[in-house]
Amino acid sequence: MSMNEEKKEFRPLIVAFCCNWCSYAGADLAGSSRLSYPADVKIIRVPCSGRVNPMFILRAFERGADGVIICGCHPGDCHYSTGNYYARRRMALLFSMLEYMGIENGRTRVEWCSAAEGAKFSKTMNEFCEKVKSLGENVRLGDLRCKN
Amino acid sequence: MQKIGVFVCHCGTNIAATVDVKKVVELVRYEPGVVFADDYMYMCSEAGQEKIIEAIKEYGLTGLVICSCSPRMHEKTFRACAEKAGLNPYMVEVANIREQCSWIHKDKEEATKKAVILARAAIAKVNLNTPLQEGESPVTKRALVIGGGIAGIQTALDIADAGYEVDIVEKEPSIGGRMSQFDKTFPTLDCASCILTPKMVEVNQHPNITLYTYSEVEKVSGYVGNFDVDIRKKARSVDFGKCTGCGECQTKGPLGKIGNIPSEFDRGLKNRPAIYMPFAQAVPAVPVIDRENCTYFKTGKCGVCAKICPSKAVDYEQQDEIVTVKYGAIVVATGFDIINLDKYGEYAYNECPDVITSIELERLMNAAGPTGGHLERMSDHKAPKEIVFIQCVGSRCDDDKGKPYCSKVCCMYTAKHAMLIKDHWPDTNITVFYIDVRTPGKNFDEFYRRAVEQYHVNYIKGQVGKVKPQPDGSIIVQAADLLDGKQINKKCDMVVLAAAIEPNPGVRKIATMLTASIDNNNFLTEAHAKLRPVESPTAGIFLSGMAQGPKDIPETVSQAGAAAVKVVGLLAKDKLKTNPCTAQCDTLLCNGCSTCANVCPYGAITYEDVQVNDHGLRETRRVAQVNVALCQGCGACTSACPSGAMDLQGFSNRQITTEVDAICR
Amino acid sequence: MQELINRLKELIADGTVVRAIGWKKGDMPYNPEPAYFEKPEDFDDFVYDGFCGANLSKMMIEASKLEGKTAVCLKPCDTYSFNQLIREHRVVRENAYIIGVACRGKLDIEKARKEGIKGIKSVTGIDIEGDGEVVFDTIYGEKKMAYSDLMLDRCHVCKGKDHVIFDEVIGESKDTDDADRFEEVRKIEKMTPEERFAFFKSELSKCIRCNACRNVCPACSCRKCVFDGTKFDSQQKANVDSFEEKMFHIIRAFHVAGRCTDCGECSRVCPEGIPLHLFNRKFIKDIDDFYGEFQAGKDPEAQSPLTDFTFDDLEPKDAVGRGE
Amino acid sequence: MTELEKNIEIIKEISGSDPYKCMRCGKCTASCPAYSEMDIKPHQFASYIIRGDLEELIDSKAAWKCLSCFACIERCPRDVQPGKLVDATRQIVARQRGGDYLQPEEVPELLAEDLPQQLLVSAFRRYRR
Repeated sequence: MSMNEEKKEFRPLIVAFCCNWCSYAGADLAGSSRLSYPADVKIIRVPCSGRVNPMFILRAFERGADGVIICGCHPGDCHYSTGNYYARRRMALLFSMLEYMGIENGRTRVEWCSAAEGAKFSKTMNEFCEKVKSLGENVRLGDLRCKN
Repeated sequence: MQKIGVFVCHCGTNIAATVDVKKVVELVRYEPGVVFADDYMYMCSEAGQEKIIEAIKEYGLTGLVICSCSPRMHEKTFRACAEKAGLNPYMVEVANIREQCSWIHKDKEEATKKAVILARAAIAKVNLNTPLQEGESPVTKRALVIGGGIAGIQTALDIADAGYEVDIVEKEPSIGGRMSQFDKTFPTLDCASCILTPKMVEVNQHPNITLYTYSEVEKVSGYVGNFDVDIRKKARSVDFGKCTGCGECQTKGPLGKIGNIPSEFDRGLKNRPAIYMPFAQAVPAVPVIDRENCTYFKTGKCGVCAKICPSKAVDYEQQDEIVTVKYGAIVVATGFDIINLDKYGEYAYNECPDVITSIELERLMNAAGPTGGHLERMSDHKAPKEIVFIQCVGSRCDDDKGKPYCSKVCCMYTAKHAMLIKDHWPDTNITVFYIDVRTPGKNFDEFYRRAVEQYHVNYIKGQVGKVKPQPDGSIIVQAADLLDGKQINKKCDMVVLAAAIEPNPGVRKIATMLTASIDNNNFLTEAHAKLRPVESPTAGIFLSGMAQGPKDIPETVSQAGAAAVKVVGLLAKDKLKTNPCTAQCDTLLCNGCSTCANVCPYGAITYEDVQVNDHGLRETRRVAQVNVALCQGCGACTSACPSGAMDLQGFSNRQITTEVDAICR
Repeated sequence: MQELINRLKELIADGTVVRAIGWKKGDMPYNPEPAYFEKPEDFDDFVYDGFCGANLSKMMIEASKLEGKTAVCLKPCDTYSFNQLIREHRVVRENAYIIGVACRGKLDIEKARKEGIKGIKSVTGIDIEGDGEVVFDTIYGEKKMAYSDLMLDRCHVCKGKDHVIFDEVIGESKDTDDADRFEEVRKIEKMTPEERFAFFKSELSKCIRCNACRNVCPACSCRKCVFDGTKFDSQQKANVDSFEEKMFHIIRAFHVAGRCTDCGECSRVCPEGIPLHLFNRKFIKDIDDFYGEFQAGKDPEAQSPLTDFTFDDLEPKDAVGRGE
Repeated sequence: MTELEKNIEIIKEISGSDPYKCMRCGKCTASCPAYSEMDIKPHQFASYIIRGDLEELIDSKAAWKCLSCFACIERCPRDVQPGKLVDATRQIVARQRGGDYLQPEEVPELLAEDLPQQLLVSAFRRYRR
């Protein structure tokens, strides 16, 4: 027991892509409402969830991220009308592929979060962190070696 | 190599209390590209900006990273500051260490560590920033107001008075909205139509205002300053040019003046004929034929109204017409309705005709209403002697039946109703069951106290549990007096429910067309809850009235004026600066596959055959071209492009990749 | 085959086309190569038999830029790729004269090797018209195999014997579809995550980044691949870490998702025998499941599922964990 | 955590309701058919639990006079559902007392399918006292 306690707690590295109009503003609202979530989450601002290229997600995993979450406006509310619809299809396919390759599906997530949903943003990040934490370090994505 | 200056803001203690600002400065000082790093109490202040300007000049900075509050707050400020010092404003990046760091973390070490990482990501990004130039787009000097209630009317009048053309689209046959249904208005008890009708007439006569009644917005495209809107003018079946508004058609139809269709305006308390004006003061004073209920349209027989019309204005052949108009700005003033009470069985609204909503009461007390202003029970047409008002019916509910918010106006209109009833019929007893009485506002609490002190209205704290209609026609209201600690079974003969208000259900569709964001309760979201309350986050879209949130008439009128000023401020400009963060195509990489054009929401991508010199290979290629005036910078094309030819300025693939790398370092 | 040669010569002779794209004999009887044919004597080496599996549609990208029309021999499945290339404006329809060539399934020499057939001197029974066994004359004597046992896996899940675009068809094709296209994908989906991971790890470990899959793929037609460009700092270089092959294959499959016709060339050419089609086919299956059945290249007018949407599309969270 | 705090947590857990959401509207009390018998009124349950006056709740008549009619649960606009708090209080008492009055195997025979389960369990607790 004491051994375990001394062992350093695993802190996941989580990259969050947030669209400028809804979810980044939602994150701001979470901030101004002092609704905390773990410091493990680092947000990258993008204009729209449709801007999130699958390359970015894989890049994050390549560089050691343990989880990647994409947040956008709710369907129907995209600032650019349709960006989140395309993002939704892209991510559905990409996540399904990662799962197919044996990657834990809890490491990827898409959440729609409006500018008014600071509480939801915070809750989502807490949940996602907890989930990724329970999955542990991202060994598989880092270790799907091409040379044995 | 960039020469980057990093400025870390304390924001008083907002940041400094949780982030070791000095440590952040020390740790980012040696990041690639950084030549200067410093901290200051308030970076956004005059003095803070002065510090930045000095550093730019002294160190010849080519890029800035400001570690402060959200870029949504002060990115503009710092960009302007950079520009003052001769630096391209787009060489500035903001690391959000307040909303995303100091405000949500408690552990100082952890927050400091995160602040450093966020700063590093911003520094890495600035290293790849390039100077961008804003473009210009023209402004169509005409505004559209969606909704012709008091909010839309006031907004339109204010814009029109400022000298700009404005169109109102109203889906009902007449403008006037909810306010035209009211009897009197609080807190001064003016008659609603006495103060509204002149405004309606003014709208109709104003040379700068065009009215589209019985019309709906069908399609919206374009962007701030340059919207293209399709308006469907539903067939009125009455020729506008010929109709004199004499009203003959409404009086001599198959059922005479009575009609057999529940009047929407009178909330179904009265009937109307199929050809009708919603109310006598309707603007325009031109009736419409409700084709769904018209005998002629249903059976092909009748045609009485056409025969009796003295000016031969009835036209059964009229078709819907779609007009496309260009606008520079759009105001949403779609107003409200009250919630459906089907889920509240305990209040017996659907069961008993003498349980009514407050809007129905307005009609029952209105001299032009179904009873000619005589308050009577709908069941037996007797005057009620004991009336119970129930507050918060569906408001402040955290269940799946009602709305979580306070509807704001019910406390005041209930006091108004109570006093008006007591004024006219002093022997009526009135009991109000309330949870809280909320009367903030000028002369508001005095107004409510008057109901208690002068009119002896009986206010009881305690929500009603059940409304039980009795076989003898009376109603028993079961409630508890929480302050006196007793349960009450109050016998009465009329119950008035203060049903929660909700945004007009049609607003969702309109918001989607406008790409204006909307909250969980279908109220339109403001660009900033405090500082930009009449603007939508979507540029060129403005908010007026209840569509934005519950409010009373004085507030609605103030907000309508504020929205008008914002619109005028936009229309007064000849050109708008356009966002330079637009997509760009690398013609050497482009395959010409059209994938990007398929996902572009603005039709900003076209294809052209161009001559290229690809490392010595000269050929003609079909490549994508971006119209920067149309491109809004969403970047959908960049993620659709398989070859990476499409990129977004300001959020380029390399910039985002490098941010990812910096965070995952 | 002779009818095909005669027709091609005729088309060149009467000026309909300037050249033809077909197959010529390779160094071994089982590896013919794609080639251009212009002069009558070029056709001496022309071959079209069961081993001519290569999808020639991609060659039309470059051929489209040449002066005059080019005749191109396309098998039924290749015509889907050609349609897709038309949709993407990568080939010029007017510059191609499409000869739909007959097909009764294409052969996989690896299948013979697995049966222990080595030292092959010549092969018979692989003609397009025939229907007998395949006979290998090897230095160890004569070996026989049923034609269907020697077929590429992809031919067992053939899209059909009809050409979806052509100017003329020569010969009669046969249906070879006798297996479930998504069987392999389903098998993997049913594995535990650990098993799936182990499977792909062992397969991708073989990748040598030779780019054969990319070069042969008719959908991978970018002038410059993102993995060769500088836009994502992802240009081909010594791998920083082991992740890059995996990233390459996921992204490659993703970039062709909704555009891949499932021609199977990637797996056919992979020198390491990695079943690369399993990535593409997974995307095809998901697209079918999520957004309705879609066959790229069937209709050049159809919108690709990734550039399309509906309001009620499946949420990404519901796209995963479906097997749980 | 004190015993008291623990019990309050247990009440929240059993009832699944959050007493802090109560806005003191009194709709539960207005609806209560056992009003006159209840020494602590339904709307007061939330405040008793917030204050930590658990002893008083346990010793109250109200905890056992509640008919489990569900009117308050049905009508509560804040999803506090005082009836569930009452039932959770009973359960605390039952747990404190320990011992089984009914063997689990006996239960199915006593079940009537059209009765809500919670009503049934509440009734068991109520009438065996």
